[in-house]
Amino acid sequence: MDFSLSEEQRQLEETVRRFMAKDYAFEKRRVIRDSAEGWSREAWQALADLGLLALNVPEEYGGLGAGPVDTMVAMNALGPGLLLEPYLASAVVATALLRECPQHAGLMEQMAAGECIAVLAHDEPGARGDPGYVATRCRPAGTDFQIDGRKCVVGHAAAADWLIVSARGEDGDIVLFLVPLDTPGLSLDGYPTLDGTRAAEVHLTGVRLPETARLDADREVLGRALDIGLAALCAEAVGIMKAALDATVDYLRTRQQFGQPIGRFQALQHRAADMLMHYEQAKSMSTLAAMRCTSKDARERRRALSAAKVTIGRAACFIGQQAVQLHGGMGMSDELVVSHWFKRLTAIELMFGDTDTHLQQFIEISAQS
Amino acid sequence: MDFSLSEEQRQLEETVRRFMAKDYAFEKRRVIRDSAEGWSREAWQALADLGLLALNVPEEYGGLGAGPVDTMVAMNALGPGLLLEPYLASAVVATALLRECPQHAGLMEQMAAGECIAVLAHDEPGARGDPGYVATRCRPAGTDFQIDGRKCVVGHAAAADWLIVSARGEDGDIVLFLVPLDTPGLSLDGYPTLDGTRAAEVHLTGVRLPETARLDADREVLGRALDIGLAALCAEAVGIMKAALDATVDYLRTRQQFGQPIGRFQALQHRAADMLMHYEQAKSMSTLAAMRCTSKDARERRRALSAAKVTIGRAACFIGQQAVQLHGGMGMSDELVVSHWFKRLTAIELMFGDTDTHLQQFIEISAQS
Amino acid sequence: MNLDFTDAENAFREEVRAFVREKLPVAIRDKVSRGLHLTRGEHLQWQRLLYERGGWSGPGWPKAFGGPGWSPVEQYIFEEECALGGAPRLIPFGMKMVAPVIMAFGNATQQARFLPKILAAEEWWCQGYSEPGAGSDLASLRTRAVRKEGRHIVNGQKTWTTLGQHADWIFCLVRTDPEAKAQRGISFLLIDMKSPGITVRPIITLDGAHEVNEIWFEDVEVPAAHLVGEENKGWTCAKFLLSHERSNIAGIGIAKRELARLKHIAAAETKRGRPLIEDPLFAARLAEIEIDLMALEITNLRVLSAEAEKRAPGPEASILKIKGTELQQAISELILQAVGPYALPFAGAAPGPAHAANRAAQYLNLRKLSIYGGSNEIQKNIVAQMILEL
Amino acid sequence: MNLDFTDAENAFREEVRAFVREKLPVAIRDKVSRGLHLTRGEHLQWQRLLYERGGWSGPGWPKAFGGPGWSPVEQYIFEEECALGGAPRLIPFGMKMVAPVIMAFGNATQQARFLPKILAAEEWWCQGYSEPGAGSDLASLRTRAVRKEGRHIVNGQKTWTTLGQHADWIFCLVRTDPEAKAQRGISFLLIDMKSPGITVRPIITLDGAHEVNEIWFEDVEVPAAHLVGEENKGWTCAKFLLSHERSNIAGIGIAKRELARLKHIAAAETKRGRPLIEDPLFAARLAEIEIDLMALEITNLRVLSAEAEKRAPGPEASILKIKGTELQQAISELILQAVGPYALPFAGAAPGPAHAANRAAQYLNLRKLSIYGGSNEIQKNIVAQMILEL
Repeated sequence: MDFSLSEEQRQLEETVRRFMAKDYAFEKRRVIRDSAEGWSREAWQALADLGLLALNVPEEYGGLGAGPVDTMVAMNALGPGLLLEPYLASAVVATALLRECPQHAGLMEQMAAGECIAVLAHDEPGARGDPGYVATRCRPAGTDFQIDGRKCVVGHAAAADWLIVSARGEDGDIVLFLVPLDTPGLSLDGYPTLDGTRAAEVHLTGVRLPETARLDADREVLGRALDIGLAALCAEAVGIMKAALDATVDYLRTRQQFGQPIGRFQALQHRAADMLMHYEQAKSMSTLAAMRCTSKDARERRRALSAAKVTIGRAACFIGQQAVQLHGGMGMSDELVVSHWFKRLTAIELMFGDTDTHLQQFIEISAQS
Repeated sequence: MDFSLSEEQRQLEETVRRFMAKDYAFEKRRVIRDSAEGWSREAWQALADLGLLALNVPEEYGGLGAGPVDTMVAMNALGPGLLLEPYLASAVVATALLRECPQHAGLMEQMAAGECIAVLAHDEPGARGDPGYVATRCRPAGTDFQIDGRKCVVGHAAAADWLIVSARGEDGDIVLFLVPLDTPGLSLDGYPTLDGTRAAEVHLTGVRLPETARLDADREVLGRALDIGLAALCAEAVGIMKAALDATVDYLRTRQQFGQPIGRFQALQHRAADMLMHYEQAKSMSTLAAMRCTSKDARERRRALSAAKVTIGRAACFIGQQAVQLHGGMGMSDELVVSHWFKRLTAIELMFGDTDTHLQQFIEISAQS
Repeated sequence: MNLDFTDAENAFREEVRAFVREKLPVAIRDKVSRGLHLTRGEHLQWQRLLYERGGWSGPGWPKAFGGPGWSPVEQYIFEEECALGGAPRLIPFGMKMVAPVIMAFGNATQQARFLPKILAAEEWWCQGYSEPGAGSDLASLRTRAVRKEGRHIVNGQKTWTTLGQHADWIFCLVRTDPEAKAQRGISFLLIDMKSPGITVRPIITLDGAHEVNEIWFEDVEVPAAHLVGEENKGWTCAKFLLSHERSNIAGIGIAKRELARLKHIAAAETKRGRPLIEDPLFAARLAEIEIDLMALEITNLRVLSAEAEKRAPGPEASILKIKGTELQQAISELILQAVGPYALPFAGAAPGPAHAANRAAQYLNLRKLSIYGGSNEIQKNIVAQMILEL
Repeated sequence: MNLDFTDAENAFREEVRAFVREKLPVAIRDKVSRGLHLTRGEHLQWQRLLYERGGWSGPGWPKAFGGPGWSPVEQYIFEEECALGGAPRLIPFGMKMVAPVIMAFGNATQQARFLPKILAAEEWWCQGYSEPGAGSDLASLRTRAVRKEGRHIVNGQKTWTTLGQHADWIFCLVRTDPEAKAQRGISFLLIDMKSPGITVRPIITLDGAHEVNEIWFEDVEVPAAHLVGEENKGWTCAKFLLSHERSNIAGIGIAKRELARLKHIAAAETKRGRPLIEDPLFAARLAEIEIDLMALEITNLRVLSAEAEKRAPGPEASILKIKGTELQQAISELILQAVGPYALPFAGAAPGPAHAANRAAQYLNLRKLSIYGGSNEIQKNIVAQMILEL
């Protein structure tokens, strides 16, 4: 039993923290958010230069070959700065998928260098967090494949050079394709999302792809990558919760009403204590998620991850809402970062399956023996 | 819209309140509880003399012909004294049943006079609040009926002169029988329950009953009587909750810690406010239950009653637990009435179907259109 | 005891319902149903329609001032039917806040000058209570007014001023005696928003809306005639106002409408191939809210009924505020869950089903309910101290 | 970072598990499993068996005093395995409370006199902290001791003294300087329960049990040798004790055992002809508790691990106390719901299934968890003030 970080992990944490504080301050983020693209190639390149994009790339492909605990550390430290760039989507999820497909080592190397971005386009209307729900169809068309379907709320789709698209083959299996963004028949309908990032509906109409576009990855590989992504998302949430908790406690210490800091009022003290307890439980489960997300025992893995998402979803909701509540009117203002943390936490609750979805998954997995 | 009580209802309330305060004080109740029988014939007679046992008996049978609002008023005022006698069982539920069976007018008159007690023996192991669950069998045996089965946790069974036993006939319908307690084949296995009252397992083995013992009542009539009982139970709970809330607020005002009344601590103030809000919501739903429990529209009636039981179950749990919690160690003591209120509220939660059972019933009834 | 409305009340309900159905402009109803903010013109349009119906724009107003002279129960029915029919919430600052103060404390000139234009929706009012340093703790406010040649010269800052950008007038609590402590030395002023020295700065909230403002006062001159009540006795007006703004505070009508919306969405959305509303866990969460709302409706009617009998209305309104806002927030949260990932598109984007559009913004916006109008924590203090006497 | 126990720790766990399986008397295991109270003899029997195994009756004791010298993680594993194996909770008053105080503040004579008999389960200790007027607010205690001819004469009353009816000794906080304020002027005394002038009066609790007592002191003479630490400096001992009693405060092992019981009951009970555990709503309530317990186990291990590295243990224990007791209470509440109407029979009656017997009494009894050992409200104060520095 050892909960301490290694020296390397501590350095990683410090590196990310320093970068976010120095080069990704809240006002700078606002400028990036309001830009036409909604993200910054410059910031992305900076992340690459720091080696962060290579974190999850295996050493044999020129990466750092780090593990999920390192990812946890990085996501934790990235969280409070509310990064608008597709770190989770490209450097975690897509990388986790591609590293199981050796034929795409070259792409991973480009991604690690910040030269290109890949994003998984998997969710569909009606999926509601069920990773097995895929209605997009794939059928042979000569030596090619033809893909038809729709992917919804694909985060950072417009920022990507490649989409990794899931489709259901004629045999009912899920297959994955690497699709360049400029492929004929592929169109994006982009929009901002509540956390300040961008997403898009992805329409695939008669998209033709060669056999080489098909990834050597099945539903299992996809599931593992999503689980790694979920663990990383949990870690991001924990980082944000900590920041929101700290800011709230700080506000309680300084804001005066009725002649004293409002943090002297016992009801608010107890609320802050409840926030802390939610945070500690969430941190514990994020740690468990990181340790288990690469477990070969699928039952143990899925059970830990669903439990983690439930805990983190609850905590995110409570801490987000209470951070706003305890900041009073200030918590409602767009000017303070606290409302942006709240919005990202709200988005996280709805991503990768919501709290009730994972509660039910936990029940079902637990019932299997 | 009128939430006020009539002059008669106010008098009824005052009568009951005065009786409980004067003749049924907590120490007196303890003596009754610890007696061999666990209830007092003298107190029962006093209730009869006050006319309370005649409340629900129709005027044509010599009763007062009162309605469910009067019953609510009476139960409300009886609640805090934690009456050990079978008022709800005999004077409300059994009376509500029998008054739909004109052939038993004589029995009702005796009950109104306090001369005999009747109690419904309906619940069975496995029923879990489903009033339609009856495994006790009834089959013709010559001109008689033979009854075999088991009824569980029948409150006040040993105090009763008559049991009203439900059984399932060979055609699958539920039938009701009036069974003298000394009928051969009927045996009781009695015990105390957590609220200080007595109950029994009722075993029916080859019980033979004449045709005349069969009540002219079907499942519908039974359901209506149970609904009237449930509304009365809700009113009792509301009366207890009010007492527990008042006692707790009083304790908060007087108990000193850290140099001031503990009621000055904001966290405890807010807890007391939460208790009050639970109480007000419970009182509202108890009122609705009383107004709707005799409604001919079964859907409206069942929906209101299930909603009431959910609200009252939640409130009973919160107010009961918090009354103990805020009394600290004193709340755990058998000596103070507060722990006895808590125990009765706990018992009420488990009776007539628990909170989740009624939540699910509410969902099902609401889904019917 | 009787839980049913009287025949007269039911007839009144039908009358209101018919009016809303016939007169509420479709464009406004549609915006309300989509959770969008109305323009100034749309708000005024609806208020004028109500005004023309016989002073319905002032549901709480006595006939003496041109109102309909409704009982509390009639006001309740009116507001419920407006909400259920998809009408916008009446902007309370003129009609429910400053008007009762002018009726109770204003002189005849003030009543004649201001009340008719409020009722006729000719002048828009906003509220100058909160300050950066004085939110829940109003007594610590610092905007000051100095008397000079028959005028008050006002300097200071108000904040969280809802829809102040539309306002013609603002009513303000200002400190007129800097020596006096806490609630003493405060006066109640009516200030023309066109006065030189007033600056309105928008505050953008987390949902991206411009609903609240900062108002800055720099040597703003206010004629003495616009002081309501006595100088330095403004706290009397303030307390009076705070108790009056609380009618219909539970928002039962709005909660019912939004609950119906939630059911509609949950019936349309699917989970594992079945309507979401049939998912046992979701159905339970929904039923818990529905039951709580049933209870609150009766609790609200009980309070109204006590009010109608001239028994204490007062602090019970805090219970209605807490429970009512919690319910509205809980419904908006469950709507978010029901919509699922299509709740993420923001700022007008609507790539998903129509019912998904704008739901996240609404959820975010409604967090204000437990903060404004006296935070729910303050309301619990009131319940504990005023009702339970702790 | 590594969430797995080391091989050595796993081997240790197996060792404890085997010991409990082999040595725990069946009669005791059975009573624990039925939620019944043990006799004095049964408690001592189990403690002696542990003692004979190599001082395991003092899991937190260093080797120097005859204990096993375990690390915090080993102590955690030991207590978890004892709980899972159905062993009774070790009575903490001697072993976890007074002993660490005597080790830290007692003189050699006191250590030699008292510690061996605590470890060997030859003397039973109880706690004299709470008084009728001093519950959470210990500093206001009024039991006084006057020094006279080399002895302390003690007068006053202690209350909520758990299992005081079994005790040979009581450790007491008493006021030795009536002039001093609050925590000053308090001393820590060891008092022989056979001393003339001591009266033990049972307090019957809501579950019908005799678990706590009032202890009255009337001119009780205590030899000067039984003062621990300096006179009037007892608060130092008291604070030290309060922090030491908090090891294993989360009760993870007990919660796991009771959760398993809950699942067992829910699998045996039926609802609408299906096992209750398959009812979606019940399953959700159970899963919520199970997940919270998973999280708390890791939180507990995180705190232990920080403790082992000599980083702050302290106020984090309050989080474990709050969450741990809430979970145990939630489990007992869900057990009550699972059992259904057969939870009503009381006072030993068991007409229903065996798993139903005594569950209501246990639910009632466990309400104490959020009250004693510093109420959960006090714990939240500690979290807010000591951890969050509010």
